Amino acid sequence: MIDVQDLVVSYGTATALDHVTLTVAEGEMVALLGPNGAGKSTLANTLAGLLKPASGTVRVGGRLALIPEGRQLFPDLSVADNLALGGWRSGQRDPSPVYELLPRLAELASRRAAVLSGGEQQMVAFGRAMMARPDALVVDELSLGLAPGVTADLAAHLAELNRTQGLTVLLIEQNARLAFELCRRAYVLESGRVVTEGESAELAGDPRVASAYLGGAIT
Amino acid sequence: MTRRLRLAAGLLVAVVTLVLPAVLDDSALAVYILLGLAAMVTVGVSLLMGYAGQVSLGQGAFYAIGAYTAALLALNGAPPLAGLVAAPVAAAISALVIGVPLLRLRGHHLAFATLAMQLILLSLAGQLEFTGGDIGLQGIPQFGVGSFEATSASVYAYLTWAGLALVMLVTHNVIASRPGRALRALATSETAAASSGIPVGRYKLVVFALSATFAGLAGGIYCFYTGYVAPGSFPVLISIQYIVMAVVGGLGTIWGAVVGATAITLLVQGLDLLASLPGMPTYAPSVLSYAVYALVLIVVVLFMPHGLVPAVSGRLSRKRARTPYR
Amino acid sequence: GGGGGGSSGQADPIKVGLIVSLTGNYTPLGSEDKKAVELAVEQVNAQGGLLGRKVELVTRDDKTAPDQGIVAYNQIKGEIDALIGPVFSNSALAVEPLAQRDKMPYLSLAPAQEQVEPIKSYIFVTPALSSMYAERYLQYIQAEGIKTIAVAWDSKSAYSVSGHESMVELAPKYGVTIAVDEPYETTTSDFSPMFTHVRDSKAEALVFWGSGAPGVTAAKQYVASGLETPLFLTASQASKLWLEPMGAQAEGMTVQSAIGVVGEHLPEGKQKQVIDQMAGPYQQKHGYPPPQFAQDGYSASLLLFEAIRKANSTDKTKIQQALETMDLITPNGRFRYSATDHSGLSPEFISVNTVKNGQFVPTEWAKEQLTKTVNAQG
Amino acid sequence: MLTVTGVSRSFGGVYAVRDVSLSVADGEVCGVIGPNGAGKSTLFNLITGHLAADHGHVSFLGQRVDRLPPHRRARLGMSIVFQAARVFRGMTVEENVMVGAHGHTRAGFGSAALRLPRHRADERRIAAEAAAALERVGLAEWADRPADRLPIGQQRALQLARALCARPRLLLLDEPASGLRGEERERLATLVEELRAGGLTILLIEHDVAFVTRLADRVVVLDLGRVIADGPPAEVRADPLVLAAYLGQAS
Amino acid sequence: MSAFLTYLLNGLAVGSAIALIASGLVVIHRVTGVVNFAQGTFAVVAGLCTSSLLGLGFPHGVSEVAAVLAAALAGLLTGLAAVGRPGTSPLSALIVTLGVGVLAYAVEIVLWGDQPRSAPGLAGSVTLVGARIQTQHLLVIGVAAATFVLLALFFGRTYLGKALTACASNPYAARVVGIDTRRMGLLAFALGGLLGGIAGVLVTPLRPISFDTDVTLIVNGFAAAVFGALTRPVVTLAGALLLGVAETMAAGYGYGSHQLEVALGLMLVVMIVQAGRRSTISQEST
Ligand SMILES: Nc1ncnc2c1ncn2[C@@H]1O[C@H](COP(=O)(O)OP(=O)(O)OP(=O)(O)O)[C@@H](O)[C@H]1O
Ligand SMILES: Nc1ncnc2c1ncn2[C@@H]1O[C@H](COP(=O)(O)OP(=O)(O)OP(=O)(O)O)[C@@H](O)[C@H]1O
Ligand SMILES: CC(C)C[C@H](N)C(=O)O
Ligand SMILES: [Mg+2]
Ligand SMILES: [Mg+2]
Repeated sequence: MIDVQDLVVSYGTATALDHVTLTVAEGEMVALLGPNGAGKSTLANTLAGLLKPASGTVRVGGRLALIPEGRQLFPDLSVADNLALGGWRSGQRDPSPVYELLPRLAELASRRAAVLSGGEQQMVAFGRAMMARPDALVVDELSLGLAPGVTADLAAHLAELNRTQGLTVLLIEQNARLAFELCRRAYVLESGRVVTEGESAELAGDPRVASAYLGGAIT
Repeated sequence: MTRRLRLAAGLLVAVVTLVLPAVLDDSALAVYILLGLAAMVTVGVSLLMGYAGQVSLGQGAFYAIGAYTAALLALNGAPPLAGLVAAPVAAAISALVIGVPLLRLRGHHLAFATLAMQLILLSLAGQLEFTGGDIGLQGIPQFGVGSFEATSASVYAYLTWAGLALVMLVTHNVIASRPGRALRALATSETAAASSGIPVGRYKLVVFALSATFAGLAGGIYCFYTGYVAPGSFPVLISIQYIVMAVVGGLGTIWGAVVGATAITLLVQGLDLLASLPGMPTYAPSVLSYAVYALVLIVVVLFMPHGLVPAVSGRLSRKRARTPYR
Repeated sequence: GGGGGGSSGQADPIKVGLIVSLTGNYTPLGSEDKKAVELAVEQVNAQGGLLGRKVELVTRDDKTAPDQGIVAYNQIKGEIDALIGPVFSNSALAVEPLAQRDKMPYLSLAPAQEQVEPIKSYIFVTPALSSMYAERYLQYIQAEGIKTIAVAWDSKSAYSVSGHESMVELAPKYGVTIAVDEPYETTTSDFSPMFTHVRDSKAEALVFWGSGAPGVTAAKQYVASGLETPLFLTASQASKLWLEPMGAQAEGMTVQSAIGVVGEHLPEGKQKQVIDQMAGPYQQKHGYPPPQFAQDGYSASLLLFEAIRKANSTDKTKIQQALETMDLITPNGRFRYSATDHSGLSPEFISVNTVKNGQFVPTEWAKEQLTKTVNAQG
Repeated sequence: MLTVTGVSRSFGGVYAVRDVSLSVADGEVCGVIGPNGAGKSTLFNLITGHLAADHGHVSFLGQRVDRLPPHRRARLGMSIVFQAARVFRGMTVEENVMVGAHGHTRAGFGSAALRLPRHRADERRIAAEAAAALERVGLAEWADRPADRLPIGQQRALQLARALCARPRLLLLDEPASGLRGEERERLATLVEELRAGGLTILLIEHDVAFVTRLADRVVVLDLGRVIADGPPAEVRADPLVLAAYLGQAS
Repeated sequence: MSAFLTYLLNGLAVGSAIALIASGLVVIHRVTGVVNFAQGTFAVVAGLCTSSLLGLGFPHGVSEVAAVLAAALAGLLTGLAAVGRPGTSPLSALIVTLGVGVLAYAVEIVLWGDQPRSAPGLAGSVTLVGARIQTQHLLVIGVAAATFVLLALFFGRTYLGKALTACASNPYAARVVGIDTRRMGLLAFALGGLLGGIAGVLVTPLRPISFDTDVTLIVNGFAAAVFGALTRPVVTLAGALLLGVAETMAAGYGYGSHQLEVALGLMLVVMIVQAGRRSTISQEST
């Protein structure tokens, strides 16, 4: 479904992705880990067609939606309109399925996105991506700013969609425990290169990965 | 650029600046002086817009206030030097007074408000008795100090470029220091700036006044050089022209203002010469000068979006995103 | 500068500076001036030039901006022998002190009163001053038996401000009361309040001072408003610039003009001859009769040439002296400059016309007056 | 140090913060948790003066501050790290941090324009202080980079450095750990511990409950704009009200 | 009383004409974030076209529609220059539109000369409740009202309108959801051209148009559009009407030479009062 071969992306003279190869099979959920500045967001943007590769190939089968880093809502539009525009490609205009999943958004439907709290904005970003009825979803930081309960709900929902509809997911996530729980396979990106890849269980056991990504005070 | 190279370039510019008034003829000197005056105002615009993120579409008003102040004083018998000193002071005070209500506005609102301010001011100047109405003030005495009287254009050229050097030095010192950082910070986020203890309102007012001071000084010199001040000398279009100069030269660099002012002034004067060649069909001058001016402007802005100076000095990468006017 | 007379070589041309608006608001005025001055230069050169030398124009654009006028002046002042100056009053006023300082004979194309009050020895004006237009209208108004008028004026145009002032000042002398005194702005796009005021007053005529766009806008809205009070316009409207956009709506309106504009209605004589000397070639070259502004440019050229001839030199002081004793008939009328009069014209050379079939036709009163004027000069 | 008494703030009829009272003692680290939209960030804005309260008042260092504008409160010693990154574009990382020192330095336009000796001394001191702050948050080697190009995580660290450069008495952190992975979180936690040890008073909003539990002496729980619990972390975590409103099944 | 009504009605008409210019500014800014200083040019192009076409003997209706389409084309071309190149910042684009406006001067002078032109519109005037108003003024009021109702509905209610709004609100996010921001920008410019064209066609019979009339048009239009934050059609309309009525009232009640000061001053005061009501943080929030 997502097939990245030998991808190089740079900003001016600075290379952000350096010969990255990565695949996500149809119906698979894969995690992407890496420290700040590793190039995760760069990869996400390239997959969504927002950045041009300097070399290498990116192939995506089917419709891909992106939950971008930092929410990136339309601040001047209402929550309902933000969601509706998520359906620009799919033609879905009615946000009620999203309201079912995230009832809080139904309460906020007519509020301007700019005044939402951080977590509320993240919910809208999630809902907006869902409106695209994607075959594949790239999530750049799912849990960012979300209360633990909400994160759990969304994770469960992702798993459910994956199970029932075969949604392909590439999950960029700082909460490695959550990522490993959700995804069977994971890649670790550092300084624009893939340094490790493998089964989640395996990686969680890798002392280097554990100290870098599982350490600290994570719930 | 290395330090030594930059020093050498600076020296070269200084020498050329000093030599030019001695070798240029009257015709070229006139351009040289107006160019320096435009640059002086544009440095202020660049400080205000490129660093502090506040837009003024009415900078010409302060130019006018400076000019009128000096003219009125000189015509009423004050020594020209007093007029020249009073010009920037009067402009600064006006900016402080006008700025208190106006600077509560941001972005386009501020842009419009400054534009409206200039229109209103000019309109008043055109109707009041003591400003000479629409006819303006004529026969302003020459600039002079003591018994010395500035009769030749080269004196005005030195005065102008000394003023410009002063303005550039002050701007340079300000932006690279505590108040300058505060200005650049509030351009991005007034909230975050205030959280760092910056009195945002006061700083905006001060930088507004500072840029007005530069314009006022230029206005003072202008009034003595031309000997004539009227509302028609300060149309709103010149305020827009200053912005064009600042953007073409490169916002957020001091030299950008000077280079922009130079480029635009020379372009305009060059086209003017073409226009008055004998035997030109009636519409040719305007058509030619409008077309060439517009095309050069469009091409420069599209292909050097950060302005001439960054494009040439190749430091483009560092100056991105310094365009808070959105 | 070409100071000395013949000694510096016969081939040296006489250089005449011309600063007019070739871009900016007053382009239409400036370009007419330029055409006319070029025509005059062509004609004088065809007759062998002046003092045996060719005349050469040095033209600059003031961009309808005073500071650009000064730039232009500073650029050419070193090479010219005399200057025909800007049509835009503000530019003219900006350049004149410099010209005076440099003792540069200067013929102005702008009508502003301030140019000759006080008199500056080197500055001479060619168009009729706005005060003359004001006085002429008052004469006409008195002759028509009108007692009460309304006056509208553009508070942002020097020409119209001083015209209005003179009118207010002179009205009592002609037994006229001003019932409505209505300022407006150059950018005004709706004149209905003015027409309402006029309708509600006793005014028997509305005199409208202004140049450029407002002249057309107001006149058109006047037609639409259905106001019965006759509309009187000043010489700023005496050209195709106003006639064309007005079209049929202009019919019957009253418009002032310089005598040259109505040359064909004059009796034969010196005046008509001078007018035709320019009007014919001009029409031939440009396809339309010379408008008001062209008359000014041509008249200024004739005055300057005559002064150089009389001075028999291009010495600036001598030219100035020649100008101060000038008595010459031009398309604008007969100029009699003196040490105390640098305008030289009088209201008698102004015609009051009505628009008929898209033409300015002198009123009966004007025809009579002009005939008197022309005959008086022989 | 800080006392908030009965503050409320509504937006178009909807209460974001409703009659909240809380006080923070000298040297205390106080955690603030609660569901999304509970009013935590709004509370911070009321404390720092970026929003005006409809009712109630705020005292800081024994002085009423509710009428003071944000920059005056900052000068009294409040420093905030916002939830959304607010770095100053077009300035380097170092310059961003130097801005933080604004409140406790004096050199104004005049002395800057004239480059008075006092001003130069000030500049040197500010630069040194900024360097130290950058070192502390681990951004030293990024000092000369344009700040707006930093990845999200570093932008957060940068804001923290800027806040520290202000020599705060009270530090308000709005989700400082979000966007940080394990190792980086650990470093942040250590830094906060150090700061606490240095006597700094801290108010900390965080959704990472373990992070809060580890660092906070006391936790305040907000829900729908009200305080629903206030006490030591362990106690609060066991509070059924909190469990229902916030922690749910996920903790 | 009837004088007051006359001033009011005429003021509304003047305001409506301003509103039409402002509408194009709003549309373009709302979609691209660019302040289009060539907006007055579109009106000028349409006005000059109408006058030529009518002069060539084309009937009313055909001439006006063709002129409006020409203005829309001018809008599209301006858009290509201003937002056609990816990565042009709104400020650069603004300067480009200034450049386009000046370039248009050259083209207009070649095609139409530099002298003002006019075109006949609806002749005569009507009397409404004792107030006299030109028929053409009524037409302007009617068209402006219809335009603004349609615009408000378009941006407020339709999906396309929202997608267009999204482009300026957050261009990156617009691309994330798959909106082609460049195409939308061009669409907005064409629409802006169309609206400018309508303004030009309606105004030409009322006041002569020459190549540089755009300056006057844009100053008033900009004032009104800024009043509506360059994004809100209804507030813009209110601003324009306020401006128009203030000007006419000033002239009506004896301040004819201070129209500009009165009208602009009033706008300023209202804006400043409004600004005092908003807090910084809610204007800045991300
Ligand atoms: N617009 C840009 N211009 C220049 N460099 C950039 C730009 N955006 C990102 N970079 C650089 O590219 C590199 C990769 O950045 P990216 O945002 O992809 O990292 P990331 O892995 O998503 O980090 P984080 O975990 O903080 O989100 C970083 O070094 C960053 O500084
Ligand atoms: N300017 C505003 N206008 C309208 N509603 C607002 C405004 N600011 C905040 N709100 C609302 O107030 C509530 C509280 O917001 P706040 O940002 O304080 O939440 P929070 O507790 O910080 O949430 P999170 O954990 O998601 O960041 C939210 O429902 C938000 O939508
Ligand atoms: C009659 C015109 C030549 C007057 C001109 N509009 C001026 O004010 O200078
Ligand atoms: Mg990232
Ligand atoms: Mg929050």
